[in-house]
Amino acid sequence: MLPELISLTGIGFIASIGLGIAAKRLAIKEDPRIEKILEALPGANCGACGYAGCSAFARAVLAEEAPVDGCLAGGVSTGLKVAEVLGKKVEKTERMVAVVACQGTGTYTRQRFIYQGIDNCRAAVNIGGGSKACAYGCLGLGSCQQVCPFGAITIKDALAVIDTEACVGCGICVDECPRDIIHLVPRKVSVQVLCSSQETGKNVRDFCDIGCIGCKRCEQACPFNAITVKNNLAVIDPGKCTACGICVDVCPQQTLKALLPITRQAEIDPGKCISCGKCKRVCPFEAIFGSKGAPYEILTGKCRGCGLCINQCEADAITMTEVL
Amino acid sequence: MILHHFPGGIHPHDEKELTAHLPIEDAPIPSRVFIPLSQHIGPPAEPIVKPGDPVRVGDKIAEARGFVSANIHASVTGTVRAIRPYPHASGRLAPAIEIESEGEDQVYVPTKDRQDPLSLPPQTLIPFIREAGIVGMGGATFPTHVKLSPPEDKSIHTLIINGVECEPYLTADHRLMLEHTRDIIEGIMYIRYILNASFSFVAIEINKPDAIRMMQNNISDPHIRVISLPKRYPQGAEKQLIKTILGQEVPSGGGLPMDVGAVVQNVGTTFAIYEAIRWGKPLIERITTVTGRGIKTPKNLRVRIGTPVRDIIALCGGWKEVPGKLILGGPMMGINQYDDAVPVTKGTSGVLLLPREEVGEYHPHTCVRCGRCVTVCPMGLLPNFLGVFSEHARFADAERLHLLDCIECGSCTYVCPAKRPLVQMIRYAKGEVLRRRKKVARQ
Amino acid sequence: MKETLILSSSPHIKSPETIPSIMFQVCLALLPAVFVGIYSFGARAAWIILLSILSTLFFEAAAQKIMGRPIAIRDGSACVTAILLALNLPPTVPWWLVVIGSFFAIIIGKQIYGGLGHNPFNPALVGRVVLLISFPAQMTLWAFPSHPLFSTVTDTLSGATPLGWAKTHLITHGAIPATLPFNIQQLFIGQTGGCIGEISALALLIGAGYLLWRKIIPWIIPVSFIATTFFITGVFWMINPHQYLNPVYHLFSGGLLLGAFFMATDMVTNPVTNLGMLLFGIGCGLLTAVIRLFGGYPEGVSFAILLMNATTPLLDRWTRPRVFGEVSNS
Amino acid sequence: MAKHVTCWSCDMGQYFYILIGVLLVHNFVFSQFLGICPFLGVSRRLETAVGMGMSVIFVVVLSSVAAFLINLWILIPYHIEYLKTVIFILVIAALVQLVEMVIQKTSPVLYQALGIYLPLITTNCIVLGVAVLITQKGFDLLETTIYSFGASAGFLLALILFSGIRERLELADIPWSFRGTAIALITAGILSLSFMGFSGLVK
Repeated sequence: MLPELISLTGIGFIASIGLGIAAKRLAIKEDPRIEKILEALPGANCGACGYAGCSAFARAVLAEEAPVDGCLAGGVSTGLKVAEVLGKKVEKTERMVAVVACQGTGTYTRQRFIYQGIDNCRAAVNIGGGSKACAYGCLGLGSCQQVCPFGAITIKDALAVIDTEACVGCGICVDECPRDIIHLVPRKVSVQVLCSSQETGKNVRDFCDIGCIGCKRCEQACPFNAITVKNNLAVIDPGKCTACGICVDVCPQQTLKALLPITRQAEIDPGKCISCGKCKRVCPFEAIFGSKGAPYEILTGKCRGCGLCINQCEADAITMTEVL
Repeated sequence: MILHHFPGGIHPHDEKELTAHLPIEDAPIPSRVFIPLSQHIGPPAEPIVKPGDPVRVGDKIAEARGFVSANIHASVTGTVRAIRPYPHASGRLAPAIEIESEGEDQVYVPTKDRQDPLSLPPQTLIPFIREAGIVGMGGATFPTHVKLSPPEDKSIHTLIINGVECEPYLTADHRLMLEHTRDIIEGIMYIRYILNASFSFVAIEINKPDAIRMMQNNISDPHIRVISLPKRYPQGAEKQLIKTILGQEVPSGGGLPMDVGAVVQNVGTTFAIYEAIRWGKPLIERITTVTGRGIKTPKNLRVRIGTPVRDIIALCGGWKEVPGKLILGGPMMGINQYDDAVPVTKGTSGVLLLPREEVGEYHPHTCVRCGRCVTVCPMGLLPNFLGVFSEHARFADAERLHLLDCIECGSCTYVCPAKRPLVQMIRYAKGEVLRRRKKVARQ
Repeated sequence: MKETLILSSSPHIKSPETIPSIMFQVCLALLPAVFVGIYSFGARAAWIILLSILSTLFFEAAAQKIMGRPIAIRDGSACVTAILLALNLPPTVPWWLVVIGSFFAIIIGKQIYGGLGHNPFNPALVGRVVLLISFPAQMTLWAFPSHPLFSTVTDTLSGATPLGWAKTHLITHGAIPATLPFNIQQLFIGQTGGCIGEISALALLIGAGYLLWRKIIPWIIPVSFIATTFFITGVFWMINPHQYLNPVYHLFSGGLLLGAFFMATDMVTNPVTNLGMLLFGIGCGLLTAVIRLFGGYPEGVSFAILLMNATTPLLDRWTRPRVFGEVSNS
Repeated sequence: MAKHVTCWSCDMGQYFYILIGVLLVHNFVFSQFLGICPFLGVSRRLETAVGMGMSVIFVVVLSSVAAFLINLWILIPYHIEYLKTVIFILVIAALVQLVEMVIQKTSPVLYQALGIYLPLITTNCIVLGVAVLITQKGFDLLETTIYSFGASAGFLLALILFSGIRERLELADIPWSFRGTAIALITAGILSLSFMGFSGLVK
């Protein structure tokens, strides 16, 4: 019994002393918080933050080179977690989403030649400027799809389509697109011009069935003056747009599309309503009904939350609510 | 003379019998020319005419902008109609000067007659070349006056006149050497004089024995030697040509021929230099070979710069078969076009029409690692790995394999049994590497 | 409307050589060996080769179908694998062995890696080695050639290959036999026991000559492979001719020629650089000689090539050719 | 069991056989199937594979020698061989800790590359396997050193070969269901088959 005890404890003792000395002599300081930050990050190593992977970003955050909410993939929640590790506060960042400003699928847009080469937009654009007849259109060979770390992009009928749910707004595709037709926009209800062509309307009609022809109907129809046509292309001022969707209805080419389903709706407080009827007159969607003498009401199915009625109401009886 | 050996190379069928025996014909003056402002490496020239201006053939209509740039001259007499974006050989729209010509019969009348340019100081000859807007006419379109003004610290001992014309199908240089032998030799004397080069070589591939004979018979100067080179593509590439003749390799990673004391000039450029110095003639026309099995009657033509290819095709009888590819330049390095409105430029050595049946097939396979591309690469690269790395966006790995040294000669793609578009993959990877570098530099 | 043109990156002309044309020519070059095999071993050999081709094509098509990829059995690579596998089997093997072999060759050896071009190991050899290790009894049941064409093999005996015979003798008697059962001439034309395709050196050399002439295979690998084996076996033969076989005997017996010309040269699994190929060949030769001379197996070609297949990525990495202009001349 | 050999060349031959035997014929990874975990884990890149292999060589040789000495001086004299496993593991664990600290101090790059695999050496069965085998086979000190070096060099060889193939597989179009460890195991299987060609090389 004794030899066993002595040998086991003896060897253990010697080893522990050796290791203890080594630990002292060879000690390396590493911030334990790096590990904690790494845990908070999504770990996709997408590089959207501008650093080589999550680990590098964690180090940069610690060194105060990168903001705590610098992780675009993780969004606000990750930023909060990282801030918690460091005991900092985080300013709220707006969640972005990528939009392809082109709808020129193979069905809608013609080809000007037969392309033989690799499936890569950046390579293809150097061969005769790309085979799509529109010099502004999506080449549809999937360079953005290949670089998207979140699998949010698919190519359908020679057109890049972004899954708004999967997209985190990292912007890698924006950088990759040789046509520069992918944009980052705030992730909220808005109307987008899904065309980038600056060709004249006649030319656009020649090669594309769905492109902006610069007809200015949207410009005239917009009650908020949010749309201007520049270089034969409609441009929406996001500050003015209320996503009412009137322009979407008037566009003859179906170029304008709403980004997300409408989530806002007006509500009339029957107690405050003075029954003046101004709101009903201004509503472009006939979503308000009622007659003088009684409080007006909103037709839930028709209201698009444009907010025109709010400005008209003298009694402050109308408010916007989020419906989900 | 001992010839040195460059690695790799291929032996495609040279197809020159279509046009090699045909004398150069003058193409008729087109009704309209579209002269691109960008016909050279470097920034486009600055137009100095406006719509409505009358111009005479040989008038300067656009001025070089920046150091590496070249003047542009009117190739016909007529009226400037517009300066507007027009199809360009690069495949995109690029600004061009549109001139409506008046009259069919327009001959360029020499403005100068310098009987003995060699009596002038050598440096005074360079402005004549710059004024004439001469660029490398083998296809590289590098402004010639820049190439002939090496920095002080580089001494040039060897001038190589490139009459190799290793691209299949093309015979423009071949015909030029046969029909303007004395003029080219005169041009060689001028260039040699400018560079103060001790040795001059005229390099011609063995498949042009008549041109070799013609040159040999007409050269009296013992310092100019005609060298017949074995037939191997890309024998006419600058670096490979220097290696073959001098045995020296232009350094990898951005080295230039002048680093080994050599300057290479194409015979077409040499002829243009002769005309510029002797007669003061600007570069308004060039010899181009219209060939391929897609054209009815192949020809060697002297065409005015800016002539739409459409006119040239019509002149040669039009398409013979179902159109496949329309290529400006040779089949190995030429750029193909989707629009036959594109005009001839200073670098258009050929107009090649290939029928659909020759080029319609495109079924690339994954790399089977046969190694044929490695064997034929004249730069000693590993194109198979470069291609695979490009496919997988592993650009740093590709760069480590000397991606940027690729001269895009196309030998690898020619031999690939899997029919992989290796040149395109490599070119794409190159672009990405440079883009990333720029991005890093910006940060 | 004009006719639409085709646009691609340069170059615009391509050599006529394609993967199917290469594979077809390899099959063509194997025909002499196939004929000798059928001539020597009768209808059974023909049946094995046919079965191998059928089952290989079936597995290839089935795998591609299951993976949802285009069915590419027409590229001929499966056919080459099938013939090579069959030529590497003894003429006595039962039919199910052939099917198992082709399953491992195509599915495990190739399709699982993504198909032609991605497999790190020669598929035919994967199939053969699996069979050799899993079914040693069936894989070493040899037959002497019984010449009447299209007869069925009846007389089978164990250890009838020249190399196997010598090795058995060496183990039991401590020396190789003084008189060998076959002379060099018999080995050369194929009057010997062995796998269907390996018996006739002449037939293999005819096929190899064709491939070398058409530049389908590089000469470096077979030459360095054979030369190394010849050299090493020669050295040991000179040291002790009682214990080690004559190098010429080594050269013409067993699968050396078949392996060196047709399997080590499988382009997917060997290096792409010249130096790499040289080292690859030398490595194959060295391992073959070591296994033949000292190992437990009488024949080492298959193992040697498979082992060297494993080194291919490293050889490619370490033997990059000098890039033009890389060495500073100053 | 001590050996009494006088012939120098026979001696060398003996050592050579031990080395070749454990390096190729009885390669720990390919024919004894030990150390598969780090073999699969650290063979993605050639550089890390070499680093891992080298540290394994270091640890194995060191721990085998230590095990040999402990066996000779402590376990045998006191007849406590049955404690072999426990004591060897103790020694190995301590040694690996030491190596880890040394690497972390001397080569941060290597440390980053090896990452979580360094502690894995502790549980690398090769280390304990070699230590146990040398006591079973009755090697002397020199034989122990050679055997342990051969065993770990065989591990390095396997890692290097395998990492080369895996770097290539990374660019291969492998069917979705076989990516990663699946294809690695299949490849290892084929490699193992080819290593069987060495069988019989050393009796």
